[in-house]
Amino acid sequence: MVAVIPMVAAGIPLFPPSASSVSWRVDRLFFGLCAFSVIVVGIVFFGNLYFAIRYRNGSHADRSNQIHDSTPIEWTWTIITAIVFFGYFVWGLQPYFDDFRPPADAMNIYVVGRQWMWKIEHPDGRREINQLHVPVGQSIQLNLISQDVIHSFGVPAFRLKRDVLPGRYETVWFRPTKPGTYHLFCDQYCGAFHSDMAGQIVVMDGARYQQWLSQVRTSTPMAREGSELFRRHGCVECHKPGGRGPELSGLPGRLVHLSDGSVLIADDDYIRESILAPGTKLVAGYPPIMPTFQGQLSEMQISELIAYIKSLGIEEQEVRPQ
Amino acid sequence: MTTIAAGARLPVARRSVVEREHYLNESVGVRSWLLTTDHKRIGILFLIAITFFFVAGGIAALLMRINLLTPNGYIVDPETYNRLFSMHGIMMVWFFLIPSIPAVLGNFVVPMMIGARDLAFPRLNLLSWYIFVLGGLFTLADVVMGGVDTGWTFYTPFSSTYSNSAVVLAIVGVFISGFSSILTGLNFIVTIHKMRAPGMTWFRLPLFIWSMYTTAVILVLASPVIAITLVLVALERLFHIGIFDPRFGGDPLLFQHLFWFYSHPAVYIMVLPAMGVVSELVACFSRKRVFGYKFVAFASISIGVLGFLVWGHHMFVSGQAIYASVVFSFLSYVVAVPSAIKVFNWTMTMRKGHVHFATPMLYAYGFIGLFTIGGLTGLFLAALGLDAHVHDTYFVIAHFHFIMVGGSVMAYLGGIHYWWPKISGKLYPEMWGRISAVLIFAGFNLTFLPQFILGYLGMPRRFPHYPPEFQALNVMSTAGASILGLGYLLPLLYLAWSARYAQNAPPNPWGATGLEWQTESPPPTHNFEVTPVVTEEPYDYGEIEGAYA
Amino acid sequence: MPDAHLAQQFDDPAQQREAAKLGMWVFLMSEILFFGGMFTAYITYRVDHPIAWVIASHHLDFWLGTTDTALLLISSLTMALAVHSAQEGSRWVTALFLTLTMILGLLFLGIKFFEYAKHYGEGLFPGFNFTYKGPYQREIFLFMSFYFTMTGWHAIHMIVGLGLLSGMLAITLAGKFSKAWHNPIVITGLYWHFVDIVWIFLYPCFYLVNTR
Amino acid sequence: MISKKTDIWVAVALLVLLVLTAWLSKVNLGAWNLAAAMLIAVAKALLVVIFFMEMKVSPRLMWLAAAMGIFWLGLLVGGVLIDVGTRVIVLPH
Repeated sequence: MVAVIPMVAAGIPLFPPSASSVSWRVDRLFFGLCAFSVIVVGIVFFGNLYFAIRYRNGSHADRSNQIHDSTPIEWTWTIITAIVFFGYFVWGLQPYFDDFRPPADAMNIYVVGRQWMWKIEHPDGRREINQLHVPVGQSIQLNLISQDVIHSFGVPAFRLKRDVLPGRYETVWFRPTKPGTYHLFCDQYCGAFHSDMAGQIVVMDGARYQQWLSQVRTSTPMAREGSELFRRHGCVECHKPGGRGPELSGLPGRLVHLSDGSVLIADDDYIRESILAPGTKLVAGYPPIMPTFQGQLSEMQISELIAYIKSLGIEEQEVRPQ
Repeated sequence: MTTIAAGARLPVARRSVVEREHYLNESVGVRSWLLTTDHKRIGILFLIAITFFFVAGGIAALLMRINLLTPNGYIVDPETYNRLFSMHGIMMVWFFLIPSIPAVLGNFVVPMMIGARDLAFPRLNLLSWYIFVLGGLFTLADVVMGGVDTGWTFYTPFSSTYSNSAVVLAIVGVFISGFSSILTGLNFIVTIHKMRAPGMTWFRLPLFIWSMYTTAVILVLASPVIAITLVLVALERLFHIGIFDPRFGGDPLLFQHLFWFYSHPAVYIMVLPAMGVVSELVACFSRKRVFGYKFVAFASISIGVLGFLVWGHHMFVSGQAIYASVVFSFLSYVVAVPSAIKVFNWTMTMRKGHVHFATPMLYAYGFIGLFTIGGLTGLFLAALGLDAHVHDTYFVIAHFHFIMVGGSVMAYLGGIHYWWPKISGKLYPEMWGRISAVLIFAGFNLTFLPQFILGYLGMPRRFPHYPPEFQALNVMSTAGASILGLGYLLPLLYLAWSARYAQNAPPNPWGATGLEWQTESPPPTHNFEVTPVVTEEPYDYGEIEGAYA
Repeated sequence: MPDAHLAQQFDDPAQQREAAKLGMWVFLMSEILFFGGMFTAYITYRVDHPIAWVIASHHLDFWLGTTDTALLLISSLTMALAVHSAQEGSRWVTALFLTLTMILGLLFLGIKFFEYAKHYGEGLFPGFNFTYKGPYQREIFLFMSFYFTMTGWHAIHMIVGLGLLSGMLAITLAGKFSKAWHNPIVITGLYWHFVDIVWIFLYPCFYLVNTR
Repeated sequence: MISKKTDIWVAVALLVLLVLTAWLSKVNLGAWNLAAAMLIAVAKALLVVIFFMEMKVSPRLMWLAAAMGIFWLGLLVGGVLIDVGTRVIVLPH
């Protein structure tokens, strides 16, 4: 185990942060089961090793009165195992029941999971995407529902996980105890960008939370969502300064020279058409490598992308999720 | 009965005998193989078929592990990665693990162990192989048509409505292979009930037969449920009949109930035969009767029955009612007890025995060690509070790979090496066998131990991209996977080599008890010249000083 | 001269007959679970939508369902009598009862496909022609999906059964069966009775849904 | 062996049960309708199994096979009902 020390020093995490009111109880149960496992593996390992060495073929150990059956021995280790297992079963119940009974003072937050994005809505109507800002010490009740397939709202730091079902609300609660930024994962496989559905839970102490509440200007939500889609679907890889795709900032209303020599003024329909069928009106001087997004983007998403592209031209210092 | 020591120090007695007629050379040519009704030949046909799928599934696994070298995917984009893990799952579960021990070793050895000339329905046995191959062809067709991206679990509503990959082809492949399982199970149940040699009472049966009987019962009772469930998903995809569709008031959990009602007993279909093989190996290589024969036998039966009561532990966090989760959690702890009993009994068997460290015994040790860890981590997942944290993370991946790869595949390889002299009539090179066993054990641990840590850190399963801080552990796991891949390649090579060039094997190279060792290696087509009569207890090694190895 | 029909792996005809019957019973075990999966889904939805199920059930023709059940019960009788006469070795009586069983089976399927056509016409065929607009539209869609799936699979099993019966009829007419060797008919009989039992449970589940 | 006469009587009993269950479904017995329909269906199934499938004269093994099939179906339905039956559904408003 000597190799572990440099690993830890090199910043390889070995244990998740413990940041919710329940997490220390789950960790205690985890270490309790680890202790039991070490004991059993120890018994089995050293038992096998000892018998293997002592009674290896050719050794002159005493092999008189071999016993083949011993009902008392069998029943003792059966009953002991059963009792210990029952103990761990009961111990396992307690953290689970905590999850199911949210305290009365919990702040209700609605989470809508949809293919490859978490839409989170605060009680005061503020909406966030893949981000949840919460004050430390405040109990939060999450009402989870999905718009399409089954997702799963998982926050390892809070030892929290609950599947998000289409057509039915699931409620789970947690109380963050340590400020910081923690991973939010989608834990139930939900399609192509299942792993991109990750986000952050930002736990802030009272003062910073109030400051966050006042300071953040809710930008035009459509553009905000559009920027998210722009990043998620990989448009940013090509359509960035010096990228393989044409520059998009300030595109609406600009003259565009097409590869077939014709010229047109870029408007919403042109943007929409080149998202769905990129080959039809190709910009001169660019290879036809853009994939079609037919069927991957809903109408609303396309209009959000268009709103985002429009907002690109006007104010550069848009507040983007980091 | 003199036992000739196997391994390098054997006095070379290359018999220049006129080739004795046995099941391999009795009739030659492709037709004789493709139309055989001999359970031994069908076992070999299954061996060839599942080895192909093992290699294919293994390649998919290696590609996945290479892709996880860097946080943002190293060689494949997310869609391809999703198809890789789906194919890895489907091929390994249905086309390698489930048929591995029952259809290969079971087909070959069960009739010989109980003194029968063949299985009860030989033609059904051949039909089972053809159905398996047909199902395999559909799965390969699915790969050609772009693969399926729903994972081997086919969760609805993603698989039935939102996935736009070749889901129906994959479902047809698995549906067809389900009937191959039912036919094999049916054959074993009837053979073990009706065709035992005179004197072979139930408590004189080798423990391998007990576990094969339990597995056969599970195969027959569980496979039809997955067949109908997948048919409903296919109907939903093709005709939108709304059974699993939440928009029509469909219950999203209903699929999970029907799926896991099959899939948890399926994991016992994979591990019970492995336990049977290990009981044989431990008894033979300790030259001693298995400790607590009746307890081990009834432990198999109780695992088979209790295995059907625990499927809800896959759905603790998926919105199952609290009361149901408590019941399933309790039953999951109850089903763990018989497995613990078996491990203790194997350990006690070695006490006061003559332990030999031949390759099969190394695989048995590997099984006992890794299965114990796998079983114990199952207790973590069965604890309700803990499952909320580790469900659907790499902790689960490490848990079931410890039991499937560390347990079933190790025991399968142990069984293949143990019965290889009987199957091929040749002795495999002992040194290479031990090297590959140790290599597989080392590679396996390096691959899956880091995944326990990753799992508790919260890294979800089926993630092509992951946060950067998990990279180091993933690199270690990929390193282990490459060693494991190499380790699996070795037996493929030297066993194939041995089938042609190695020394001829005597009837009983290991000095084992059991009817299959009382006939020639390789055995004649009808297994026994005269049906043996069984008079004494199984594993009666008595006080013979093991002159072997 | 060993019995011509005794397979080489068996020791005597009794063992072969018992093995064949046990084999069929084990196969029927798996068939119980196969239909069991659908019944479980049916029960789940009946627990979820009790009232809708009652209303949806009124769209099915009660009298056609009852006559179907009667036909299948009588076909079970003729099948049992066919097995008996096969055991007694009388060739023509067996052929007669086998034919009767097949006729009753075909009648059953005739009524069933007539019902399917009727529901298709009424626009109650989910997936193909579902134009029903009215209360509980979603639940009726589900009920009809179950109706077509479960009775459809039952019909497929009936068709397989008719295939087996025609095979048995051919062998009987060719005089191959005798008092000593008639296993295949017994096995076909077991299969046919099982298909009848599945219908015995399908009938109340779909046609007799009247209260919670 | 089960005689042909018994078979015919069993068939008559089955038809009587069919008429009974058909008639009972028209009578409003409240929750008992479901129970009655199921009981009669089980009775008909048992008649077919015991007499037509000659379970009466078959060895215990066949009984075990049939009983295991039904018992496992009970496990499946029972397990699912533990969840479905005790679920508190919060429907989206």
